[in-house]
Formats: sequence, C-alpha cells, structure tokens
Amino acid sequence: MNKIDLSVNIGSLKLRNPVILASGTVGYGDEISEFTDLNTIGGIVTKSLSLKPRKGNPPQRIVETHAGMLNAIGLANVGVEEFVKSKIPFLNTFDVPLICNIAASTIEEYVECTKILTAENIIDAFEINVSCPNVKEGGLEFGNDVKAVGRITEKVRAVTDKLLILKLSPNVSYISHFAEVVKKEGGDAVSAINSLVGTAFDIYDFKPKISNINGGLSGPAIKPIALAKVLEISRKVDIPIIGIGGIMNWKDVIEFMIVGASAIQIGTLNFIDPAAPGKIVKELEDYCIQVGIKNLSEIIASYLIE
Amino acid sequence: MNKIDLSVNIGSLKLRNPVILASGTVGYGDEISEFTDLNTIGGIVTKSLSLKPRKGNPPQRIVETHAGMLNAIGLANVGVEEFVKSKIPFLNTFDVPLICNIAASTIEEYVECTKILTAENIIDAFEINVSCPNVKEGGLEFGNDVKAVGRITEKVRAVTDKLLILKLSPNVSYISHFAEVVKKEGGDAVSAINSLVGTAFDIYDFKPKISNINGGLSGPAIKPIALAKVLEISRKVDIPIIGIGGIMNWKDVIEFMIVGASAIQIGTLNFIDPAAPGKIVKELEDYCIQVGIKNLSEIIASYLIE
Amino acid sequence: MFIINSPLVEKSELQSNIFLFKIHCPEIALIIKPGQFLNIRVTQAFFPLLRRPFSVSDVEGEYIYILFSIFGEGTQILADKKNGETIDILGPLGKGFNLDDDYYTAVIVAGGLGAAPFPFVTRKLQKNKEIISFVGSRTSNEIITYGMENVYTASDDGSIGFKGNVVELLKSKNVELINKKIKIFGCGPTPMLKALAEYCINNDLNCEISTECVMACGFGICQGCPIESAQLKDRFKLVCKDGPVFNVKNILL
Amino acid sequence: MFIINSPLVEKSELQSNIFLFKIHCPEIALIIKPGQFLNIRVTQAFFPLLRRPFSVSDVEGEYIYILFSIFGEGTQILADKKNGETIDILGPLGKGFNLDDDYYTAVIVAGGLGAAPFPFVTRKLQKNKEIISFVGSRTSNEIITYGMENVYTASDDGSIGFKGNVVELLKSKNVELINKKIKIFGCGPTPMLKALAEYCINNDLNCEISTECVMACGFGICQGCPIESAQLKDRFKLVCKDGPVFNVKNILL
Ligand SMILES: Cc1cc2nc3c(=O)[nH]c(=O)nc-3n(C[C@H](O)[C@H](O)[C@H](O)COP(=O)(O)OP(=O)(O)OC[C@H]3O[C@@H](n4cnc5c(N)ncnc54)[C@H](O)[C@@H]3O)c2cc1C
Ligand SMILES: Cc1cc2nc3c(=O)[nH]c(=O)nc-3n(C[C@H](O)[C@H](O)[C@H](O)COP(=O)(O)OP(=O)(O)OC[C@H]3O[C@@H](n4cnc5c(N)ncnc54)[C@H](O)[C@@H]3O)c2cc1C
Ligand SMILES: Cc1cc2nc3c(=O)[nH]c(=O)nc-3n(C[C@H](O)[C@H](O)[C@H](O)COP(=O)(O)O)c2cc1C
Ligand SMILES: Cc1cc2nc3c(=O)[nH]c(=O)nc-3n(C[C@H](O)[C@H](O)[C@H](O)COP(=O)(O)O)c2cc1C
Ligand code: FES
Ligand code: FES
Repeated sequence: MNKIDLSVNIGSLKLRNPVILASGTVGYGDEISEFTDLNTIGGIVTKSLSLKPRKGNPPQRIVETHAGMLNAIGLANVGVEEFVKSKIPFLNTFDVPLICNIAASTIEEYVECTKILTAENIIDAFEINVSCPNVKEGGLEFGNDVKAVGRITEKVRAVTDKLLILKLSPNVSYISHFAEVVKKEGGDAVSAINSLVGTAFDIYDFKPKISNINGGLSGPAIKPIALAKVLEISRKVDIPIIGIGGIMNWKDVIEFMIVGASAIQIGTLNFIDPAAPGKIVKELEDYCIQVGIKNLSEIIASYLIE
Repeated sequence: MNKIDLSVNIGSLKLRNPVILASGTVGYGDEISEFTDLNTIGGIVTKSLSLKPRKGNPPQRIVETHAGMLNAIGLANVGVEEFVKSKIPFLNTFDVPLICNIAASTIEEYVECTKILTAENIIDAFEINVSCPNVKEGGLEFGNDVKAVGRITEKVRAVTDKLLILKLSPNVSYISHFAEVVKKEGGDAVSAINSLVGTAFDIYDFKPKISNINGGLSGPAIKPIALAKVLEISRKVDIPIIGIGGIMNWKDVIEFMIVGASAIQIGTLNFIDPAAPGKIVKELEDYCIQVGIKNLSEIIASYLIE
Repeated sequence: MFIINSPLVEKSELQSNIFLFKIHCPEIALIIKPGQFLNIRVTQAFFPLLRRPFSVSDVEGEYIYILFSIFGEGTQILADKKNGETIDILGPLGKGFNLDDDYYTAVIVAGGLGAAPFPFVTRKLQKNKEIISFVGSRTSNEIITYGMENVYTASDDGSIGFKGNVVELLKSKNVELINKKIKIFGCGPTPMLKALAEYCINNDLNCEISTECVMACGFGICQGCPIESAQLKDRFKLVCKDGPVFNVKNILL
Repeated sequence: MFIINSPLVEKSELQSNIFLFKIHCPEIALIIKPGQFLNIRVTQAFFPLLRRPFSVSDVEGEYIYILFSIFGEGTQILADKKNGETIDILGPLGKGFNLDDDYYTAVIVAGGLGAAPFPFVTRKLQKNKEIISFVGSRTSNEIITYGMENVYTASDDGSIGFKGNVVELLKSKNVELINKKIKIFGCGPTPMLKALAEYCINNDLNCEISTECVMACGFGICQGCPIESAQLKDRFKLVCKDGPVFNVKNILL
C-alpha cells in the first residue's frame, strides 16, 4: 500500500493531519485523551482562556435542539495563570500542536493574555475568540464589528510571533470582510465558524431554557451554514481557513476541505463520541486511497464551480 | 367547554388564528388545499411574485441536510399578470386572508408589482421579500443592507394602503436594526426569518450539490436561530412580528408566540405533512384549555426574562 | 391524493438488497396507475426530514407493492420495518405511463432499480399487448426481472446476458423490432435514459420514460424538481407533477 | 471510562412505563460503583444528538442494569430496543455514593425514578448495615420498590402509604431514627432533594444526594452541568464529574 500523506499547513504551522479538537469541547485535553490518542491528531485548541478565572453562567447551560445543541457556558475557565501552572504540564506530555484559545472583554485583555502565554514554548499558535455568543462583554460586540476585529488582530499581532488565528463569528452578513481585515492586520489564519446565536423557551413556564437566554448553536444542524461561510472566505480572501461547524464524520471533513478549509475542528461530536477524532484520521486515509490521491492537502479548495 | 379565541392581529389585519402558510412552500394554494382546508387557517402567503415570470434555477434545486433542507428555487414564479389572471380566481373561492409575497431585482420592480396588485380587493396584505438567498440580483443585496430595506419600505408604502409586511433576512448581525427601519418607514409588520445561506458539496465530484452553489437552509435545524431573531426584534422594536423557521408542531408555534410572534408561518413542514397546518390549529386550542387561557393572543411576547 | 398510514403486510427480500413490500392500502390501490409514485415518510421523527419517492411497483386488489433497495438512511429505515408496522404514504402522485396508445408491442427498458414500476405495467398490458422486456444492470445479481415477461438481460460485466448496457441491448435487437408497431417504456438511471431518449428520437420511436429528481414535496408545492421542457424555453416542467413519466419528445435530459 | 457496544440480554417492563434493562457489560460491571452513571447513545444517527445519562441501577456479575421510564424521544428509542440489540454505553461516569462512612443504618430516600440507583446500593449494604427505605411518588402505580428492602411508601394522592411527599414521610419517622447512627442516601426530583437537603442540614444529618442536570458530555469536557458549591463562591462544581452524588453540605441546590 502506498503511503498517504495527510499533513496540511496552516501558514507556517505544519499539522500531521487536518483534524483539530475545537475549543470548549475538550477542556484542556485531560478527559478526551482517554478516548483519542492526542499523539495521533492534528492539533488541540484549549478552552477559551481569559486573564482571570471565570465562573461562567449559572445552570441551565445546555439545551438539545434538532440536530444541534445550544450552549451558554459563558467562558467558564481557569484563567491564564492556572492554565500555565496546571494544564500546560499535562499537555506537554503529548506530541501534539497546541493552539491556545483566548477570549477577553477588552482589547487590552486580549493583548495581556497573549503576552503572558507567548512565553510558553509549548504553545504553537493562538486562536483569538472574538465570537463567543454567551458573554455580556466582548464576544459578539467584537465579533460582529469588522473594525474591532481589525484592531484586535493588529494589537495581538504586535505582541506575538506565534501563528495568529482569529476565530470568526458566523452571525454576520459577509464573513469574508472579517477575514479580509484579519489578513490585512497581519493575522495568519481564520477559524470559521463559532456557534450561531439561538434560543429555546419552555412553553409552560415562559422562561428561556438556558439561564443566559441566548446560547450558541452547534452540531450537524449548522453544517450547511458553516460550509457556505468557509466557501465565501475561500473565494474572496487568500488566507488559510480552519473549518468548523457540525462535523460528524470523515465525509464532513472532506466536504469542508473541498470548500476551502486547510484544516478542520471537531466540536460537538466529542461529547457524543470522544473516540471519533482518532477514527476519522484513519478514515481520511481510506478516502485518499479510494479516490487515488497521495496528499490529502490536494483537496483543499478543490471545489469545482462553473 | 369554554370557547377558546385563537384570533390574533397583525396590525389592522385580524386572523382567525396565527397559523399562516409560508411563501414558496404552498405555491398558490391549489395542491395544499387538498390536505388542509384553507377556510380554517389564519392566512396564506403566495409564492414570491416578480413583475415578469421567472424560470428559476436549473436542477438540482434541493438538498436534504441534518434536520433541514437547502433550496435554491431561484424564485420561479408565474409573474404578476398570470397570477392575477389564473391564481386569484382560485384563491377567491376561499375565505382566507391572502398575503401576497413580492420579490424583485430593483426597487422600481417592487413598487410596480405592488401598484398593480394593490388594485386586487382579495389581497389583504403584502409581504415584501427582501431576503431571498437564491438570486443574483436583489435578494440579499437588499436584505442585508439596512438602508436598502428602508428605501424599499418607504417606496412600497407610498403606493399601497394595504397591510405592509417586510420579510427579513436572518443573515445579519442585528435583525432588530432592520425591523426598526421598517417601522420608521411606515411598514406595518415584519416576517422573520427567511432561510439562512448554506451549501453542500459532493465529496467525489467536488461540485456543489445544488446548481446555484448556495441555497437557503430551512427546517427544524434553524428553529433556535429563528427564535432568537424574533426575540431580538420583540425586545427592541414595537412592531408586530410573524415568526417563521422550523416550525414542526403546535409546541413550536407556542414557543414562537412566547418570544414575540403575533402569528407564525409554516414552511418546510408543508412538504412533509401538508395536513399539519390544519391539525396544528386544533392543537393550539387544546393548549389553551390545558394552560387555562381563553385568548391565545395573551401568550404573544409573554416571555419571562429576568 | 391521500396521506395514509397503511400496514405493511408482507415484506420480502427478493434478492440481495432488493426489498418488496406488500402494503394494504385500498384507497390508493383502487386509483393508482402504472408509473405513478408514492412519497413515503419513513419515520415520524424528522430524521430524515423529507419523504422518499417510490414508484408503485404493482397492485393486487387492495394491496400496493413497492420495490426498492437500501441506498441511504431513508431506505435503510424503510427496510428495517417489520410486518404489521404502518407506512406513512402520500399518493398517488404524478402522471404515469400512457398504456392506451396505438401500438401492438410494449417494449420495456429497465436499468437497475428502474425495473420497479414494470410489474404493474406488465400486469396491465398482459392481456392486450405483446410485451418484450429488456433489463440491464451492472452485474448478474443486480438484475431484477420480478413481475416481468419475455425478458432479455444485459449486464455491464457480461456476467449475465448481453455484455453492455440495456440500451445497447435494445439497439442490437433493432431488426426484430423494426417491423412491429411498438411503444417503448423506459426507467432507470439518468445516463441510461439519456441514451434511450436519444436513440428513440433519432429513430422516431414512441417512447415514454420515468425520470428521477431529488424532491422535497412530491406534489407540486415546492418547485424543487424542475426538468427542461423541449418545447417551452421560458419555464421548466416539474418532475413530480408533470411527470415523472414524460414522452422523450417533451423534455431535455 | 469506556465506550462499549453491549448487548441487551433481558428487557422487562417492571410496571407500567418502568423498564429494566439487563446488559452484558463485564468491563463496566467490574468497576462501577453505586451512584455512578452511564451515558447512553440511543441511536447511531444523530437524532437525538446527545447521549442520555442513566444511573447504574444494579450489577450482577458481568451484567449491569438500568431502570428508566419513557420521558421523551431518547428514552422512547431506548425502550424500543429488543433483546440482542447492542447499547452504546459510555461509562462508568461520575462519583457515586460513599457507602463506607461511619453509620449503622442506611436510610434511603427515593422520589419517583430516583429509585433507580438503590437496588445496587441495597445489594452492597445488605450484609453490613440496617437499611430503611422511604419511597415516594405521585400515585400508587408509580411507586418503584424494585430491589429495595424494608420499604415505607408515600404518595402525593395517598393512594398508597403515607399521604404526602417522601421527605415528609421521613420527617414523620424522625422519632424512630433519632437514636440510630444513620446516613441518608437520597435521589429524586430537584424540589424533593432541596427539601431533603434542608432537613438534613438543619438536623445535622449525614446525607448524600444524587443530583440531576442536563448534560452534553457527561465526563467533564463541556462544562455544561454546573452546580453551585457551598464552599467555593468563585467556581461551580460539575454534576457529571464532581457528582452526581454530593454531600448536601457541599452544594447549594
Ligand atoms: C419518482 C421516483 C420514483 C422512484 N422509485 C423508486 C423505486 O421504485 N425504488 C427505489 O429503490 N428507488 C426509487 N426511487 C429512488 C428513491 O427515491 C431513492 O433511492 C431514495 O430517495 C433514497 O433515499 P435514502 O434516504 O436511502 O438516500 P439518501 O442518499 O440518504 O437520500 C438523500 C436525499 O436524496 C434523495 N435521493 C437520493 N437518491 C435519489 C434518487 N435516485 N432519486 C430522487 N431522489 C433521491 C432522497 O430522497 C433524499 O432527499 C425513485 C425516485 C423518484 C424520484
Ligand atoms: C446522572 C443522571 C442519572 C439519571 N438516571 C436516570 C435513571 O436511572 N433512570 C431514568 O429514568 N432517568 C434517569 N435520569 C434522567 C434521564 O437522563 C432523562 O430522563 C433522559 O435524559 C430523558 O431523555 P429523553 O430523550 O427521553 O427526554 P427529552 O426531554 O427529549 O430530552 C431532552 C434533553 O433533556 C435532557 N434531560 C431530560 N430530562 C432530564 C433529566 N431528568 N436529567 C437530566 N437531563 C435530562 C436529555 O438528556 C436531553 O438532553 C438521569 C439523569 C442524570 C443526569
Ligand atoms: C459546549 C461548548 C463550548 C464551547 N466553548 C467555546 C470556547 O470556549 N471558545 C471557542 O472559541 N469556542 C467554543 N465553542 C465553539 C466550538 O469551538 C465550535 O466553534 C462550535 O461548537 C461549532 O462546531 P461544532 O458544530 O463541531 O460543535 C464551544 C462549543 C460548545 C458546544
Ligand atoms: C422550497 C422553498 C421555497 C421558498 N420560496 C420562498 C419564496 O419564494 N419567497 C419567500 O419569501 N420565502 C420562500 N421560502 C422561505 C420560507 O417561506 C420560510 O421563510 C423558510 O423556509 C423558513 O421556514 P421553515 O423552516 O418553516 O421552512 C422558501 C422556502 C423553501 C423551503
Ligand atoms: S418535488 Fe416539490 S414541486 Fe416537485
Ligand atoms: S456534562 Fe459535560 S462537563 Fe458535565
């Protein structure tokens, strides 16, 4: 059998394969490592970090919807300091590209977090989350404002040489405008998409099912939307894209790569089958054999459109 | 048994109940009338009309997705003239509020269509579709541009005294801004939402599954998003809202009304169960009895949010 | 048109991955015509969301038959149904074959699952017409001849009958057909239908084909199933309402 | 933690809408403790999307039991499974009851489906402790006493046992318990747990309760299941990882 090369590049970062675990869906890697060998996947993105620990939203934080789920975790996280102290040593035991996701309420906080973390050798890249739908400050205030995204990119770029990825909001009319400004301000790549704003109400007590009222919609329900967003960026802006949104199997991975993703992230699926990311990597190899390609990266943006 | 009053008002238009059939999902009423008695439902919105007949997009126009479907019909329709000649006489045989949906490529065309149709007595209201994701001209060019939506509202308002509803695009960051401008320019109500932009690709031939590349996502998958959009409008703007998006049963109807919809439209469900709208009307009555309310309209915008 | 929950009374696997369902549905059995179809909701949950279209394969008294293979999720769920379970059917839908034309010999051309509507066609024609059936598939175990008469087979790999596709087989029998007053009835994958239509138009043969298209509603309300008309340039026909059966002269594939 | 497809070997309906599943799953049977739970994927399709959490109800050799009622779509699909079908289980999950504390009498307090974990608790304690079980529900036919010992019942409508809720029943037995060295184990709907916790805290009774929360993952990666800690104000505990069993002193309901 021929050796298949699954590796892909996101700018200067080479991944052994395109399968990355999405922020907020694998914590800091501990629990998922019991099901998927982190040494076999393309990368891991840690739960959004803020400068100080955040308690997050009170329960209820989760609602299941048709082929999707709403979450309003509210960026509960241990904070930068605790992350460096207690989480990095664990992640250091694996040979896996580490992408550190940062969420903040002010531009200064983004810069501060990045500054502190950029000193950590084990971190390969930053993913700047400007698109969390579940917090009062920051979040979509930034993510839906193209100028704010530009400014954040510029300021964070100034304090780190590591690969800089901006995670974009899908709750906008033209996501490519945001990718454009990221590129212009020196960002290296974009992740698309974060979850979509949604809600659900109880029809007997008239209250929202989640305490935060709105939550972020993720899961297979959003896949068609995510694909359209990735395709839009791919057709308009020359920047590496990490595709995210409703990926449930290897076929979805291929579909995202065809429409322009250089790599992809798996989110909600980890909750249902935490062993899936490892299995998908193997299945991508089978696909390459089946269609007769040696380098999986050949299919990136291979869409045929008349 | 107490008599339950299911009637609701959209501005000056009184409907016997809130269940309206959505544009593009019931043609001009002919076929669906075999399954749901049009004399029992709240209203019908006819397929988007343009001034001249439109052929629509070539096949494939439909793709099923997880809990949803993409369509790119491309506003295939018979045109205003033929509508008046051959469709209105049929609709005239029913006692059902008739809402005529208009889609156009230019502001002038919107005005022209409205002018012609406003002469038809049987038409109770216009629903101006500024949010079709499947056409090259008009469509989202208008729907995602708050100024264009304002201008269209203003110009159409000038040529008709009938109830004027603008059907809004969900592919925007803040749909309430659009509802605001509709109100300001004299629109009577808004419909929310139209379908979301999405796509799907074949992983073996690298081509889009629908000829138009992008399609509009509808069905239960989008319900949480639609609910959040309706709630956003309801909290920010004082204008009647017609809720649309993924309604599959009476519970969904109640949920939309709780977050602020005065009436609702049923779309994709008609394809799966064209008898459902009639059944839902009956079930709404059961709900009222169950929770002990006499007028269904009491639950409009009854959301309890701390 | 009805929406009816009808009991599956007899489920059989005709051959590997070919299922035949006998359903008790008098309302539809009494009125449905060969070539018409049913739109079946395989689950009351919304997964999969849409109905699935199937030709009526045969009718016997109050019973209707469908013949299908497991293709994706919907047909898988359908195939898992057990005797006694009900099936949610919307139908009868579309326009079927016109069997009453002026001809003596009915020539059936079926590719793969395209065999599905022909047991009913055969049953209806048996008494009045000569029938010749050409049936093709990729390989021998995919050939479906159930309910057909006077069958010639073709397979792409030559494992049964003529080696080649079923339209080539038909062409090879041209001499035998040339002096008969025939009408051709075709059903199968679109490439096969294309070849058949071309052949029939070029040779001025009377031919109706049953076409396929992804459908949302199946009864004319979604406009999801356009097919190019040969005569009208400014609008499409609808597969579900104007078809699925068309005379090859009236459409462009 | 494992993800295993394990065969359902015996399905029974204990009483109307109460199902008991016996599943052959040696990997989990050998290590799971009373009060721990399983997260079950009821279908390989993604509808419903998420797993459903169930307490381990009992363990016998290589077999585990779950006890549940049909509540919504997920439990409906589960209840429709047949003997021999496999069940996709993720577990064992969470922290169970601490049975080893210093007490002589185990007092079980179960409301409705909250009875589920107690057959296993009872089995483990049978030999070493006195057990008194208080079981309550809305009405007589919803009372579940399966696998429990020395049972006192309560029903809201008084159709069986004490008329009132199970915590009131417990309080009414206060005199009998007051001189015993007891530990209380509670499980049931949140309002009941609240009442129980309040009573135990006020009376300084040692009490562990099994809590419920909507979960996405069940094993700590989604942060979807927060519960207020009685001690730490700046962070939540997680029901799935730090619980579902907590000492009433450690959480705020
Ligand atoms: C008029 C008509 C009659 C048909 N008669 C038969 C028959 O008698 N026996 C039989 O086995 N098959 C028949 N088919 C094809 C049958 O409808 C598909 O095999 C079936 O829809 C596949 O569903 P799935 O969920 O298994 O596949 P999936 O691939 O999961 O389906 C995904 C979507 O694509 C659509 N789709 C997939 N294949 C087809 C197709 N070939 N044609 C149209 N839509 C498709 C589905 O309806 C669904 O919307 C007919 C199709 C049409 C249009
Ligand atoms: C730790 C734990 C142990 C449990 N043990 C048992 C048991 O042994 N027997 C039993 O019958 N039930 C038990 N439950 C409750 C059981 O999980 C729910 O009844 C089940 O999830 C309902 O699913 P559904 O699809 O039928 O309902 P739906 O209402 O359709 O479910 C919708 C969503 O809400 C969630 N949900 C609904 N009810 C509950 C609930 N009570 N607690 C948590 N999430 C819920 C579902 O998981 C799903 O995400 C337990 C719950 C937890 C958290
Ligand atoms: C429970 C949950 C928590 C999440 N937390 C974060 C987060 O902290 N930071 C972030 O950038 N994205 C977060 N996300 C978004 C995911 O990373 C991903 O963008 C989104 O879920 C879409 O992908 P999916 O459909 O595969 O889940 C979260 C998603 C879920 C479901
Ligand atoms: C096949 C199809 C065709 C549609 N055509 C139109 C249209 O012509 N005009 C319009 O305003 N909306 C059209 N819509 C959008 C629906 O009216 C509705 O806004 C949308 O489908 C969301 O509702 P649903 O999830 O209940 O289907 C169409 C939707 C579908 C699925
Ligand atoms: S499938 Fe809906 S119109 Fe033909
Ligand atoms: S359910 Fe995911 S962390 Fe508890």
